[in-house]
This record gives sequence, structure tokens and C-alpha cells, in this order.
Amino acid sequence: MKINREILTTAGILIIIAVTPLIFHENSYTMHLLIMSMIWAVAATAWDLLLGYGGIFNLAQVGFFAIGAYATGMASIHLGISPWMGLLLGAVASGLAGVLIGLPCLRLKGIYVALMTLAFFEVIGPLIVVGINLGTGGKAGLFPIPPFRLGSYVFNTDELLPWYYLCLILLAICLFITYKLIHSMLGLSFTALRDSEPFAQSLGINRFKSALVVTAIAAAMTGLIGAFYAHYVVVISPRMLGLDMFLFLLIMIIFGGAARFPGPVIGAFVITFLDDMLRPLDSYRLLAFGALMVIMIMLLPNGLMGLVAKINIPLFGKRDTEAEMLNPDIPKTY
Amino acid sequence: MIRNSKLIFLTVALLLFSGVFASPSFSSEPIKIGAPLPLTGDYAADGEHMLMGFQMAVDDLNASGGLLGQKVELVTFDIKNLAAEDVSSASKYLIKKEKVDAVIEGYGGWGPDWLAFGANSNIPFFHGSGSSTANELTMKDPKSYSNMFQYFSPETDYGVRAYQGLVSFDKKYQYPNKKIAIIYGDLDWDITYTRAVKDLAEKDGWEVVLDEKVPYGTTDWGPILTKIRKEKPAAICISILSVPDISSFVKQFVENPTSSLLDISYMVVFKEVQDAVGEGLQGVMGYVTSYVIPTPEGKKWKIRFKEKFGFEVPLTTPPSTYDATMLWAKAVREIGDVKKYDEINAYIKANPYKGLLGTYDFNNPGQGVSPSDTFPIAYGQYNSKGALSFFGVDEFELPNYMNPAWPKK
Amino acid sequence: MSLNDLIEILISGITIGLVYFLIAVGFSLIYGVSRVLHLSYGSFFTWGAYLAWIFAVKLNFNYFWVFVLVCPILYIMGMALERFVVRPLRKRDNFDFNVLLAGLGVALFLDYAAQAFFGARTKSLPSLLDGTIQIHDFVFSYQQLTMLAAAVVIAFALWFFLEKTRQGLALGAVAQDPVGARIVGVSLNKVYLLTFGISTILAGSAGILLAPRFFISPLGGWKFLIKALIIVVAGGLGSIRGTLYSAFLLGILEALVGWLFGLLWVMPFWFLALLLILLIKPHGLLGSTADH
Amino acid sequence: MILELKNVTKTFGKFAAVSDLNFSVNEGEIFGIAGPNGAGKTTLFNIISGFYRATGNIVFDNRKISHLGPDKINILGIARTFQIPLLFDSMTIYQNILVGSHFGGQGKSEVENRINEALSFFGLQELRAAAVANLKLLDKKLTMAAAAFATRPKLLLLDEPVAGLNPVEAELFVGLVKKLNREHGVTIIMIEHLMNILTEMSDRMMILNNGQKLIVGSPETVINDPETIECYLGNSHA
Repeated sequence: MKINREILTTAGILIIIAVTPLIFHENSYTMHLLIMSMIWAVAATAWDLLLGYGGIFNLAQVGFFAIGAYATGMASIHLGISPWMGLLLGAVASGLAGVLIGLPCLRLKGIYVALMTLAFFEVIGPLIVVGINLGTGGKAGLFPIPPFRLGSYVFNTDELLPWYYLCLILLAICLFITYKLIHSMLGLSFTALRDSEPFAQSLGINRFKSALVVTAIAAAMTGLIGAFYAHYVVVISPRMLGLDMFLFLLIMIIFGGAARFPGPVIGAFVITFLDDMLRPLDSYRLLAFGALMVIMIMLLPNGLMGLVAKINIPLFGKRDTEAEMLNPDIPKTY
Repeated sequence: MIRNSKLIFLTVALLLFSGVFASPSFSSEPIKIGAPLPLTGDYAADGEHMLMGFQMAVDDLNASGGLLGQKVELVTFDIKNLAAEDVSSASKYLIKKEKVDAVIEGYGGWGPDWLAFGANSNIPFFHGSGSSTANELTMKDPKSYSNMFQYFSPETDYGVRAYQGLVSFDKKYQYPNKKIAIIYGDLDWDITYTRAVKDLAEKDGWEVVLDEKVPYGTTDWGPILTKIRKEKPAAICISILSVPDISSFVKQFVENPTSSLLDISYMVVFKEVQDAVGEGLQGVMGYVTSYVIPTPEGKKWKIRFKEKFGFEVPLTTPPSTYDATMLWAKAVREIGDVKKYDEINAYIKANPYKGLLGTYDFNNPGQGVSPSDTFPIAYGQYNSKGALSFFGVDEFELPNYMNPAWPKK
Repeated sequence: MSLNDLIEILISGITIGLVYFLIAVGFSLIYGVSRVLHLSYGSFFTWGAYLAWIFAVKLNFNYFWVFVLVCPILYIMGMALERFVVRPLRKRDNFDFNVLLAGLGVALFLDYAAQAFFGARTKSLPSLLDGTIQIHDFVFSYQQLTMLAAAVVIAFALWFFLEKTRQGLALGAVAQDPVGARIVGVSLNKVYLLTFGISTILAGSAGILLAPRFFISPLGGWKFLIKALIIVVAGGLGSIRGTLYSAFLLGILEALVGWLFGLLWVMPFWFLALLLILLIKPHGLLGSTADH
Repeated sequence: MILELKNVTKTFGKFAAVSDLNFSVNEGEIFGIAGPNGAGKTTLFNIISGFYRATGNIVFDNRKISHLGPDKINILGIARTFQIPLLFDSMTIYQNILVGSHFGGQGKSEVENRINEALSFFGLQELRAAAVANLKLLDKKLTMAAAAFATRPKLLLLDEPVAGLNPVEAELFVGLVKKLNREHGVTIIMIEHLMNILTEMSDRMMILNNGQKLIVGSPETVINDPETIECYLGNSHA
């Protein structure tokens, strides 16, 4: 693997996250915010795979998050399966849901995908409520979702460090998968489709297959972190499907930089802490976020990571070209 | 253009950072009360009212020299649409970061959520969920929930009251049949409440002709009204805690009514419903979770509220958060140290508190208040002037009952 | 199910359809002409109602003056959105994506601006006309009839505008072929401005017409935006006639499903219907096949 | 015969963009297509390469392809370019060609060979690491052709390849096309507005008008045909 700006930035972020508890482990609220940031970072990165890299307007991503959370929540409460298996189950269930949604939706084009998936997203909440007899808990939700166990140690809400590092491991795994994916031939194919669908197709790329695979992978990653979220917050309910999460994840992607790996990770941390800083503004906070969102799109379309790309660090040789920034690891030789 | 964009950035930066510096600093350490409130999102309207009750209470405390000589400060936390992670964040933020000495919420977790997050500490924690599930959970594990107090009666009690209210009209109204239609939103609150009404009605030999769950956000009631018109029940009981939903129901029902008494549950207290429906609301009934008891202090408080905020106090929400704050403050004064949480909790549990809405008595295994003569749930009906008239508190004497606006067919 | 029940369900289905047509028509127009998925549309719906509330409730104007005063404000708001947000994005890559997100940002801003100005509590507008009228066994409220009249007027006015006026024809030309339209001398920017202005008026008017029935709250527009999206997609993006058909189709479906299975099942059935329509006709009921 | 179209018709609503078209292309030839604006030339390319589904029958290399999607058709051996460069703007020239070589080419071990061959054939070796977004038009067109060539097509469809190029650039491009045909045996169908280029290059030509075939034949017969003349003159009068 060639050392490049993406890897350096990602490694830097992961190292900073890994050592942060040295300073903050006493401050459990900050730890909580950091854990939430990591959760959003995974969700935003997965969504960016579709929106940014794939140009696939899948708006059902928060739905996959909920499916992962509910899969493990229902299985561990009703069937008593271990939360560790639940993580896997969440990923698999969401991945499958991704394929199921993808099969009809991805045959459509561009904006129709957005509308179809948005409609699907809107229908998950009602389905959870209707499915109360299947053990979804209806509108009230599921409670309490059992915690992870490691030998005789039980994860608990007083000690956040184990949660923290478990989440960091999941984040690292997801970032690794994402990085590998973006720089694989599959990644090249969906980026090609995004840039110019007709040309990509005329060169032998199967649009449907490529979009379906990336949708499934993104859904599985989102489901995985959704499952972690369920165990971490103990209670899940259809209220998580409100506009909040939907909009905040999008703001994170915009802020960090769409299709600028690992921009969404940066976005997730910045926005989570900014949101917390702005608490004194109460309801004006969202007014500010709305304005911020528009301004970012207008003035800084590549987000913070776009700025990072422009910084010249002599130590690492000359500045990467824009194109290399995007796909530096595509094999130069086979 | 460049100057322009810089200007925009500056404005935004100012806007963003003004928040950081907005929180004032005090020389002596203030006592902090944590208030998780829905300030944005679908429940923001109620959040505003809850906040007013807190503001009254905190201002009153500080005007009288603070609590144990210290200034009292309110720390809010926006719990948005009440998603679990926001409720969880709220507890962590308020307890762990802000280190508040009490948490008081209006409603927002529907019970179990708060127990999940409040029980990790022992600071006094008041929740207004009105959830029977929360009481049951507390009973099962009294030790870990010893700091959790539910200062609203649970929804099942409202169901009992509403049913009593409805059938007590038999003498005056002469029900044409014994059919009842029950419609409810998909919240736990609605479901449990209407279940209580339904069980009582069936025991009394009523036929439940419609038992229908509807999603929140329903504003077109055509299909439901068709069913109602087909069955012509003598009573309709609907519970959905949303102004647009309930207002549109009443409005569309009144357009082509059946001769049914209409009970819109708790929504009867909302002034917005009254504004929205107007004349059509005459004769519509419902229970009132609590209301300011017309004692001299209560009347004075209502006047003060109007002076402060410029409008008549809404029936239940601001007085509730006011009462909860004051009853905690009293316990703190009695114990003499705000940090002796266990002693404060024990005091609150052992000593009933007389507030605006009645006497709060947590001395029961569920640590929640329940209706009684001294903590009444009222039953009300809109009279022709558009104002709410209460029916007897002790007995159902129905002094002001009147027939609904719509004709009896 | 007796015949009377069926007729009553049809009536409520048609009423719901009317509502949906009023909501979706402007959304359909804007996508058809300018290919913008206008996600802040719902907020303009809300703002129309709030502006009307200022004039009708606070200042006690009658509805005629309310419309006269509110429409120009909405028109300017719509044009401002096009000029200052949409147009700059048009020149850049990934227009679809960026304009979608910018729309969400604008919506967030407008909604919470409404909460800041008007408070979060639900507001209501008085009915345009009070009272009911009975025809045979069936009762109609004047509000329902006003909506019907408004829908007919709007549909006719739009038809007249699009088919019989120069500017309307220019809109149609741009909708079909922006490049071709520019070649024959239509100014795209002018057409886009006009389209945003008109659609915003349509959104706001729908807000005013429906507020007496559904009431106003800061986030109240979202529910309708989502429904408008589904209707417009099912009808075929950009086709006003398709929007008309699908609004009534889905309205009647809603009434039927609500009657047979309960209102909780409405959204799942809508989704199913949309899925079926798009599987059979990938561009919606009347969508053009040569959609770029 | 490498490609044969039988009764191919494509309608948009009531408008027939291509109607009842029959013709065939021989292996190894350069087949030119001309016709006025809106004659259906690009639509025809979109049909052959699988972007539009049309009625009728298309046979390529003894296989029916009329029901296949663009990617399948490419893998069978038909590549194309577009009138306006539709490159992958976020990538380098190398990566653009890599897409073609990897997804369209047969034999994964040959990927790098095909790329190098395409790069050197079109003279893009020097620019291989350049981002395509900022290239001049000629290089964009060369990249597009190189990516198509890297799929190892038997048949290459070129849609107005020299439009927008200056005469020197056009000559360079035309030379490359001829070389591609001669040295690599790629059959070529080419749409071109400039009649002199088309007649000079083509082995055979076809004139389309209103979606219908006017005439097919050698450049001399086509250019002297009265119908062709009328079609072009008539068009210029309109």
C-alpha cells in the first residue's frame, strides 16, 4: 500500500482517537460524545460511499441503521443470542435489506433512486409500529437491550472505556474496508459510473451489479454500527428514524467533504462537538445548521477534506493531484 | 464576491461562537437543575411550556435568596424527537458533565427510557412520563430506582377517570345505544390509556364497535369517520397527543356528526385545539391530568404567570414543572445540603408535598403519584363560550353539563 | 360493504386526492421544467400558511387580500432561492446532488426560522367558508368544495398558462429540451426564475388552502413533502397530468386501505403501489421516456 | 458480415427516431454514416450499443444482441465513443483506460498490456498521470478512443470523432482511425458531418434522413446520388 494523504489522515485520526482517553477518560460525557462521533463517522462514511463515490442517491441509509439496531435488539431480547453475534446479525440483516431494496430501486435511474429509497425510508417507521406482534416493541421501542460480555466482564454505562475501544475497532475495520473498496476495481467501477454512466457502461461495466454490491456493503456497515448503537444506548425506538439523524449525517458528509475519504469521519467529529457547543442556542441551533449547510455547499463544496488536500506538506513530497487524491491506489502495474 | 463570502463566514462564526460565550459565569458555585426538554422537532411546542414552568420556579427561588443561599441555575438539554440516544446523551450531559443536583423532565422518554439512564446515579430524578410501565419497573427493583420519581399519574388512571366521566352522563344524555368507538395513536401512552377505557366499558356491557390504532400525523379522517357513521356509537373516545391530528378529527367529525358523545382525552386542555376548531368544540369532553387548584395561592400564581409571559397559563404543563422544581427545593432545604442525595430522596419519598396541582405523594412502591382527592384528575367539557368547565372533583355532579353542538339524530 | 359506504369512501378518497394534487402540482412543475428536486418545497408550503396567518389572523384581512398580499411575497422568495442558491450550483459538477442537499439546508433554515418567529405551537387559520351542504345522504363542507374549486382553478390556470401564453410555452420548451430551447432564443435563467416563483406560489397557496383543515406548525411541511414526492414519482416526474392522476389514485387508495385495514397500513400500501407502478412503468404513469 | 440490422425501429412517443432500418456492415471495413441533424444517427448508435431498446433484430458476430445491455454488448466486442467527451473527470488518463481494459477486455492478465498498447497507440504515454478534467479537447477525444480501444473491440462506433477539432488535429485523429482499422483489423462505423472526411475514409457509406435509410453504397455512388443531394440541399434551405 502506497503511503498517501488519505492513509496518513486516516491513521492520524485513528491514533488521535486511540490516545484521547488518556486525557478525557475521567470525563464521561466527553467520552460519550466521542463514542457517538465514532458511530456517526461509520454511518456517514458508509453513506458517502453511495452518495459521494457512487453517485447513488440512496436516502434509506438511516433505515439500514435502524434495521441493524432492531435485528440485534430483537434477537438478543427475544432469542437470547449474544450481542457479539448480534453485531454480525445486524450487518447481515442490513446487507440483505440493502439487496432487497436495491433490487427494485437500482433498476431505476438517478433521481428516481432517491425518491424510491426515500419512500422506503419513510415506510420503515410505520412497519416497525405495525410489526409490534413480531416483537418490534411498536412505537415505544425495545428496552433494555442487553450489553456485551467479555468473559465475566459485563459492559456497563458507568465505564465507557471498553465501549470506546470496541467502537474504535469497529470504526477502524469499517474505514479499512471503505479504503480498500474505494481503491479496488469495484470502487473504480462505481466512481466511473458516477462520473459518466454511459461511458462506463459502454466500456463493459454492469451498472446494476456494481450499484447493488456497493449498496449492500454500505448497508452492512451501517447495520453493523446500528447494532453497536442499540447495545450502547440500551433503548431503541422508531423515533431514531426522525429527520434529525438523516439531516445530521448529511451535514457531516458535506462538512467533511463528499467523496473525500476520510472527510465524513472528520465531519462526524466536528459536527457532533459543534452541536454540543451550540446547546445554549437551543432551538436556534438548527437554524444555524441549516444556514451552515447551505453556505458550506455554496462556498466549500469539497468540505474540510478539500482544504486538507490543498495543504502542502513538504515532508510528504509534492502535493497530490486531485485525481490521485481520489484514487491513488489504483494499481499502476498489475 | 470574496469580500462577500468573508462577510458570510464572519457572520456564521459569530453566530456559532456567541453560543459559547452566552453562558454566564458566577463567582460562587450555583446549584444546577438539569432539564431535558424537546426544544426542537415535533414536540417543541410542549417543550416551550415546560421551560416556562422552570423559569417561574428558578426565578422564584432566586428572588427569595436562592436555595441554601446559593443561586439556582437551570441547565437545559434539547432532546429533539426523544430518540433514545438523545435521552441517553441528556442524562450523561446533565449528570456527568454539568454535574447537576437534580434532573427534572417534562415528558420525553415515555418512562422506561428515563429509568434506564437515571438509575445510574442517585441524584433526585423527576419524570413526567405518566407511564404505568415505569411504576411497575420501579416496583421490581426499588433499590436501583430509589431516586426516580414520577410526578404525573400513570395513563391507566386517566383511563379509569375518562370512562367514569363518560358514563356518568347517562342520566342527562340518555345514550341511544351501548356502543363505543375507541381510536388511539400508536404511542404507548395512547394504547395503555384506551385499553383501560376499553376494559372498563366491556365489563359494563358496552360493545366496542371500533378499536383502531392510527399513525401520528393523521389529518384526513375520512375512512375512520365512514366507519363511525356506519356504526353510530353513543360514545367516541379518541386519544392522540397531537394538536393537528385531534383538531382535524373534531372538525371533520362535526361536519357530518353522529349522535355520539366525543371524548378527546388529554387534548381537551389545549388552547390550540380550541382556536382551531372553534364552535364545533362545544360539548367535547376529556380528562385533565391535573390543574391548578383554585386556592388563593393558585389564583395568585396564575396571575403572576400571565404577567410574566403575557398569556393565560396552559392548564397542566408549566405548573407541573414548577411544582416538581419546588418540591425538590423544599426537600433540599429540609435536609440542608444539596449533595446529600440519598437523604433528599428519602425525604421526598416520605413527605407529601402540597403544590399548585395538589398533594404529591410518592410513598408507594412505584414512587409515582396517583390520583386522589388531594391530587385530582379532573374531567372537563367545553361550554358554549369555548372555555373549559370542570366537573366535580370529588363526585361527578356535572353542574355545567350541556349537550354537544351537533344535533342529536 | 354497502353502496353507500363505497360512495362515502370514494368521496373521502377524492377529497384526499384533491389535497394531494394541490400539494404536489408545484413540486411537479418545478421538477419538470428545471430538473430540481426541490426539497425545501414543504417549507414554502408552511411559510405560505404562516404569512397568511399574519394577514388573516393578526391583521384581520379577508382572504381575498390575503392572497393578493401573500402571493407576491412567495413569488419573490421562490425567485430568490433560484437566483442565489440554485443558479450558482447549476454551473458546478454534481448539480443534482448539491441542489438536493442545499434544498435540505434551506428547509432546515426556513423551518426553524418559522419556529423562531411564530413559536412551535400549532396555529390555525379560519376556514375560507364555514358550513356544510347535504346532497342526498352525503354531506360536504364548504371547505371541501372550496378546495375542489381551487384545484379546478389551479389546474385550469396552469393549463392555460402552459398552453396559451408565450412564457408558458417557453416553460414547456425548456421542460422538453433545455438546449433546444436556448437555441431558439429562450433565456433559461428567466424561465427558471419564473418556474421557481410560480411553484412557490403554488406551494404557499396550497398551504393557505389546507391550513384550515390541517393546521400549521414549523415542521408541518415535511409530511406533505414526502407525500408530494411519492405522488409526483408515481405520476411521472414533470408531468402535471400524471400528478393529477396519481394524486387521485393514491388518495382513493388511502381511503380504501384506511377503511379495509386501518390507517396504519396506508404508507406501506403506498410504497407497494409506487413499487408496482415503477416496475411496470419505470418513469411513472405519464413520465416521458426520454428523460435525461 | 460482422453486423446486421433487420427492421429496426425506435419510437419516442409518436415520433419515430429510427424507422424500419435494414443494413449490414462487413468485417474490416470503415462504414460511414451521414445525414442532417435529427436524422437518427446518434439514436442508431445508442440502439446498436444497447442504450436504447428498439424493435427489430440486430445480429453481431452471429449473435443476436438486440436484447442485451450496453455492458454485455461491449464485452461481446462493440465499443463506442460519444459526440461530447463523457470521460471520468475525477480520474487520470491511465485510470480512464484502465476502466476499459479491466471491465471490457477479456483476460485479466492482459490488462496492463492493453493499457500500454492503447496509451502508446494514441500517443498518450506522456500524459498518463494527468487528470482528464483539464485536458484539451483533442486529448479528451483521444482518451475516450483509447479507453474504447482497450476493451479490444471487433467493432468500434465513432460518433463525430473530429467535431470541434482544428484541421491539424482532425487529420491526426483520422490517421489514427485508419491505422486502427488497417493494423488492428477493427471494423469501424463512423458518424461524421464533414462529407470530405467521410468520403475519403469510408469503404462504404450510408445516408440517413428522418430515421430512414436513403442510400447505401460506395462514397462515389452515394455522393452523386440525386436523393442525397436533395436531402442536403433541401435541408440547407430549411
